[in-house]
Amino acid sequence: MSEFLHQYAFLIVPIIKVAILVLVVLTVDAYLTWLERKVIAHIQARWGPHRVGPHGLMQPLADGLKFIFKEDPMPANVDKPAYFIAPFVALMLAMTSLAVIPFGPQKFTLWGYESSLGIADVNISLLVLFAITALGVYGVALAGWASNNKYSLLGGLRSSAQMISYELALTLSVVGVLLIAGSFSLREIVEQQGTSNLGFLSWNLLGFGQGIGFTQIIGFFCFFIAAIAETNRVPFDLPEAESELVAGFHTEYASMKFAMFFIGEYTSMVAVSCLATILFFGGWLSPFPASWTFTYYVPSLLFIPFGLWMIYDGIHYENIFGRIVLPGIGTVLTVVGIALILFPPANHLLQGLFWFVLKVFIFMFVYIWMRGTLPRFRYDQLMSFGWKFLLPVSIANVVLTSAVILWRMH
Amino acid sequence: MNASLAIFFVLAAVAVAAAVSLILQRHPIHSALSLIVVMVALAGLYLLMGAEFVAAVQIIVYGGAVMVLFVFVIMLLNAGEEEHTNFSKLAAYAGIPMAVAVAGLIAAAITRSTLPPAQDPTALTSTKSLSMLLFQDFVYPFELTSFLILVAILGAIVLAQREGN
Amino acid sequence: MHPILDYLWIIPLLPLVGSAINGILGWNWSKTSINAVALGSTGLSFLCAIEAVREFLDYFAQYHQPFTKHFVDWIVAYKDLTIGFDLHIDHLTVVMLLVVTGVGFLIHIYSTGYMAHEEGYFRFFAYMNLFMFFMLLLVLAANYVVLFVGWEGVGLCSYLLIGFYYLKHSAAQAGKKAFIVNRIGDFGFMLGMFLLFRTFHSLDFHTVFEAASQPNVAHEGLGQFGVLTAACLLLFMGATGKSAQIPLYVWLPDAMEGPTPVSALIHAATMVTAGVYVVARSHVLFLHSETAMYVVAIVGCATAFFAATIGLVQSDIKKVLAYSTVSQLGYMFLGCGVGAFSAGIFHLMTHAFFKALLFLSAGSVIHAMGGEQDMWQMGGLASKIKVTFWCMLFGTIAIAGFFPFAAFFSKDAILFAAFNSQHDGKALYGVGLFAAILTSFYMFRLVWLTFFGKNRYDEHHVHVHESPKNMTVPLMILAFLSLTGGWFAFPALFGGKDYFTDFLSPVFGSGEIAGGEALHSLELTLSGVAMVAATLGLVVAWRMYSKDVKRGPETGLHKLLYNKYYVDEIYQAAFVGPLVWISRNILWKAVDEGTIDGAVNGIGYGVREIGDGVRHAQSGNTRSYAVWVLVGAVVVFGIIFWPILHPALFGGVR
Amino acid sequence: MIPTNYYLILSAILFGLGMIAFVFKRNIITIFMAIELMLNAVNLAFVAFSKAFGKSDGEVFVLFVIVVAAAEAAVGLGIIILTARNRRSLNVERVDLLKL
Repeated sequence: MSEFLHQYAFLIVPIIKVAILVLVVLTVDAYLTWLERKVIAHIQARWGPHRVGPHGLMQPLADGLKFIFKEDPMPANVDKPAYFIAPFVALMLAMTSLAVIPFGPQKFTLWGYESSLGIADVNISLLVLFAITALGVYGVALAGWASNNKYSLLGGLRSSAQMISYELALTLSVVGVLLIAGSFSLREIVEQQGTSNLGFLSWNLLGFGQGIGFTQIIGFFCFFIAAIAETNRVPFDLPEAESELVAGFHTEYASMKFAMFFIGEYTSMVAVSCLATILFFGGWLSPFPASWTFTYYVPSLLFIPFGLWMIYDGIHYENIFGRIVLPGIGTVLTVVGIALILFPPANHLLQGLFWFVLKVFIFMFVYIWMRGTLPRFRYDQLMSFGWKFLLPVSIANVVLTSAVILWRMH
Repeated sequence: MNASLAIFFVLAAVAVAAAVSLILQRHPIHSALSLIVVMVALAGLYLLMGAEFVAAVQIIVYGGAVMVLFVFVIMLLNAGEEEHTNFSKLAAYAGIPMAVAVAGLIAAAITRSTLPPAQDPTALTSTKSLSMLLFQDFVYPFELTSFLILVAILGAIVLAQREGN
Repeated sequence: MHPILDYLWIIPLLPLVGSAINGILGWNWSKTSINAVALGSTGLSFLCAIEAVREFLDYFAQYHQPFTKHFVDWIVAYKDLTIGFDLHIDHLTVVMLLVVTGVGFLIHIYSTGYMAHEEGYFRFFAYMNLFMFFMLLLVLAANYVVLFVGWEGVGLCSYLLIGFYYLKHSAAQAGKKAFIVNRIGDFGFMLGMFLLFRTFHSLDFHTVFEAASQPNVAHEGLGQFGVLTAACLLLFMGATGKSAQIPLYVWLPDAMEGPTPVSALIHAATMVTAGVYVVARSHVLFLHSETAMYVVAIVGCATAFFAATIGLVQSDIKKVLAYSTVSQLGYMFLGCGVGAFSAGIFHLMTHAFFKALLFLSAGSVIHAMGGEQDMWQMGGLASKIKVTFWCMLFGTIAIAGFFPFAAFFSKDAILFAAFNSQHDGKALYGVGLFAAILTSFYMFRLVWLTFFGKNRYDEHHVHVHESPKNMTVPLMILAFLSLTGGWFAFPALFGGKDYFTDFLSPVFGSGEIAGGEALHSLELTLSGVAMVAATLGLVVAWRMYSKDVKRGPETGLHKLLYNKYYVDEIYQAAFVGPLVWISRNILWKAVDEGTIDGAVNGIGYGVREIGDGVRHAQSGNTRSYAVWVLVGAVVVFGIIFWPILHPALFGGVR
Repeated sequence: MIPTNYYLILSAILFGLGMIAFVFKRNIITIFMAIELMLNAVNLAFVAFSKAFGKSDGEVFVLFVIVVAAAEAAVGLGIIILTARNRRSLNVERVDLLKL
């Protein structure tokens, strides 16, 4: 048995990792929808979902069930192959894009097969990521074209145009980081940001303390805006602008296919957030200098109170969820917090993941926050902004960075 | 029959099949999709050969830009099924045989020729060395291509804008 | 130190420059400035000529050889064909040089008066200067090619000047006629040159004459003729063209359409004597071929007589002079033909003087009569235009050959030489003498018709007036010259030596037929006979024309003569007509339109038809283009991969 | 360890298919795609050669080819749009006036 494992570890381990990742990502996506609705509701002074389970925590489950059990109609005169493929393309590419993202510093060996946190650790991971995002447009475009519907077609057209336009800015905005890191490998990029003992100051965003580093704050803004546009989120969600195009490219989609688009969108949001974290915010690096050992307890200091609050909050509810689930989770969190304090190795193991997740979470929150706040662009504004502002600025950033690097090198 | 050979054959089969479907599909967008598949398969082959940068560029530029342009234009013109006219008798009768003949000639020439076997295809071409080559030995062609692109942009703009504005 | 000799090209160049300036810039200049340029250039070249002559005599005294200078290589074509732009001076050239520049200068002066009221004043002088340039080139040339350039050039100028009144149809025709007739002669001249080159592999006078003096060349090759005979006859053919001898004289009378100074300069004094000059220049060759000499003599003699007879009855004053020119040229050739080259040149010089004088006087008469040329419309002018009358009289006496005027000596020398020549000398002499009688007759007829008797013109329309000074002064000078021009030979009469012959002896030297001092009693006799003949002509003319005469009806011989023996008509019928017919029907219709145009148009049609056929290949259908590309690709790959393919293609596949 | 010839044969096949598509299809856009297909085949050959001879020049050439293809696509599609506007048809056989 075990020698079998050892022999085929190069297959088994990645499969396991993929399974875990998919599971986690799907859950995260589901609860992102919940989070989004909650946050926006509160921004708009509403309650948001709170019927299904405490704080409506069961809402994503309910939605999922609904998606699964809804009828899946095939509209007349659609281009069947394209119509069928499109959602898969969208979801698959979004998922794939996560495959090259390293979630943590650690490498661990399982059955004699060494692997890292993250599915694949290729040394041109960034290029691969861009390749995948480049293909991402097809999902939307095909869906819009295939469903043989004016609104969808317009949505598809818009999205393809928009994606082509902003992809340039997206790619160019990270060139600065590449120049500093001198590598396409995300892992190396992160590690290079941690070289000096300055904490968050040495992240690419600010770029202090690195040999040839230079602040990439311009690059970051270009990247973030372009990324939002790539993921068709507010304020760039013209492909699915409800007010103009009903639901844009996925007007004709229902049930699971629609869900795929949905999940795909959130997944790409996650991916982009991860990317932003890695490129500009030091990935899994803690914002504090490594010398400040006490900051190792920040996770537990977050977990323990949160867990206790959950236990306390849970007992208000007379139903099973309130009585059991919430307190249970609360207890687990508390215990983990305490455990981290007691067992430093475990703490050490968890640090990177913790900071990474935290940063990504913040990005997601910003996404939602923006959706809650910003109005939608007009189409021509979108285009002219992309071509006449974003692209030149990112190019200027590239020139500036390379100039500084050249100057620093000599 | 080691793994890389298997992968090669799979990818090659995919590429050829997609190319054939490009021919057989009646609707341009299906042809476009087939072509995208071909390109992805080729990118896979490049990876197999260890030319990872080329593979990435292949997908980014071809898959992500050129083909998107194609799809975009197809949508814009709302191109329908192509009609099978045969105004050119020459093309109707001599076309495909000629193409086959050319391909046959090339293939025959290849089978006849003796090339050095690929030296350790898994050896990655480091992006650094590639860029060294590109920016030192081939810098003038590189600049020329940039100029070419500029011209192409202007041309495209001039062509595509409607009369009047 | 010979400043001018070293830059001999300055002499011809000056008139060329003058011509260029006048021709290019002169179109809106005042007459004075045009005169300044034209006269300045010719006058300067006259002075240079005199200086050159002085220097040459000095040079000759030192080296006893003619002066030849090579300036630039002009044609270096074939391994032994190298022709330089070489100029050459010897005593013959000296004579020609002085005559050309001197007489030319005088006539230029005269023209300023004569042409004063003409259109295209600058054009006239540009042509005249150009003519001077070519004439000087002709006489200074040191090889046949440069000479030929001058030869053609004077032909061109003569054409231009004959056709000076190009709006006048007859003038234009006359110009064409002159040019074409000259072409025939030039054709012969060129053939002669080619033959000489083929024989001697050079065209330089010096080389050719050196080689020709070798005894062996005289009778080589070319059938029963010697090469030299053929060459000489061909050259002489050119001479007959240029110097208006039978059978090519027909252009000269028509050439009188040009302005009178032109007739004087070109068609009397200088150009027409070029033929004589060439014959004299090539005397070395001619002396080797008795046939050629004989032909020259015969032709000259015949022309002298023939033209004189025609001259008898012409009514146009200039026509009379024209025919007299032809006849005098005949005398010159007669002289050359019988071997008295110096006599021929001598007559050439004197003739240049008195014929120029006669023409200019005639021009003055015409000027006075306001353009009238018909002698029957004149008469009684002697009292009205005295200067012209006297000059004309001088000229007439001179040409008639009365003692002691120029022609007396020159013509005498020729006749004497003829008399002494072995080949039918007496016959030649007789004809020449008779021609002399006719000469004096028609000249005095001219005088009487023009100046005596009651005037036959309309007083009210014609205001007879003497010509201005710038015309009369050259007349007087020429009159003086035609009186004294012959006196070089004065002593010869009294047993002394003939200075002119003596002067030319370095050139002709032993070539001269030594009639010689031994027989000078005979010479005296002959001179006396000549005097008698001249007087006879005078008397007859006086008897016939002194009392006022009506223009009689033309009948019989008179009619024949008046119509110039119908030579023009005969030529028209014999040569021109057939030529035109051939040109129109064969060359034009068949060759040009049929063959050449046919070929051109045929190519055009062919191309269009082919294009029409191929056009369908370019259907504009992209797919067919693609297939064509593929066809090309198949071919190219087939060729490229052939080495490694052919086993595969021929079942070699294993 | 894959023989270079395999790649070359594959590239030849793809090229041939591209040519067939070029002469067989009528839709301008599809024909354009056929050209792209041929370019890809050539790229494959380039990379294969560069690997066979162990020099990266071939890959650089591939990059150039890709760039040129992109430029060509931009202009070509512009032309196609214009033609389609004026001719109301994408069938090459209907666009045979040798002018827009």
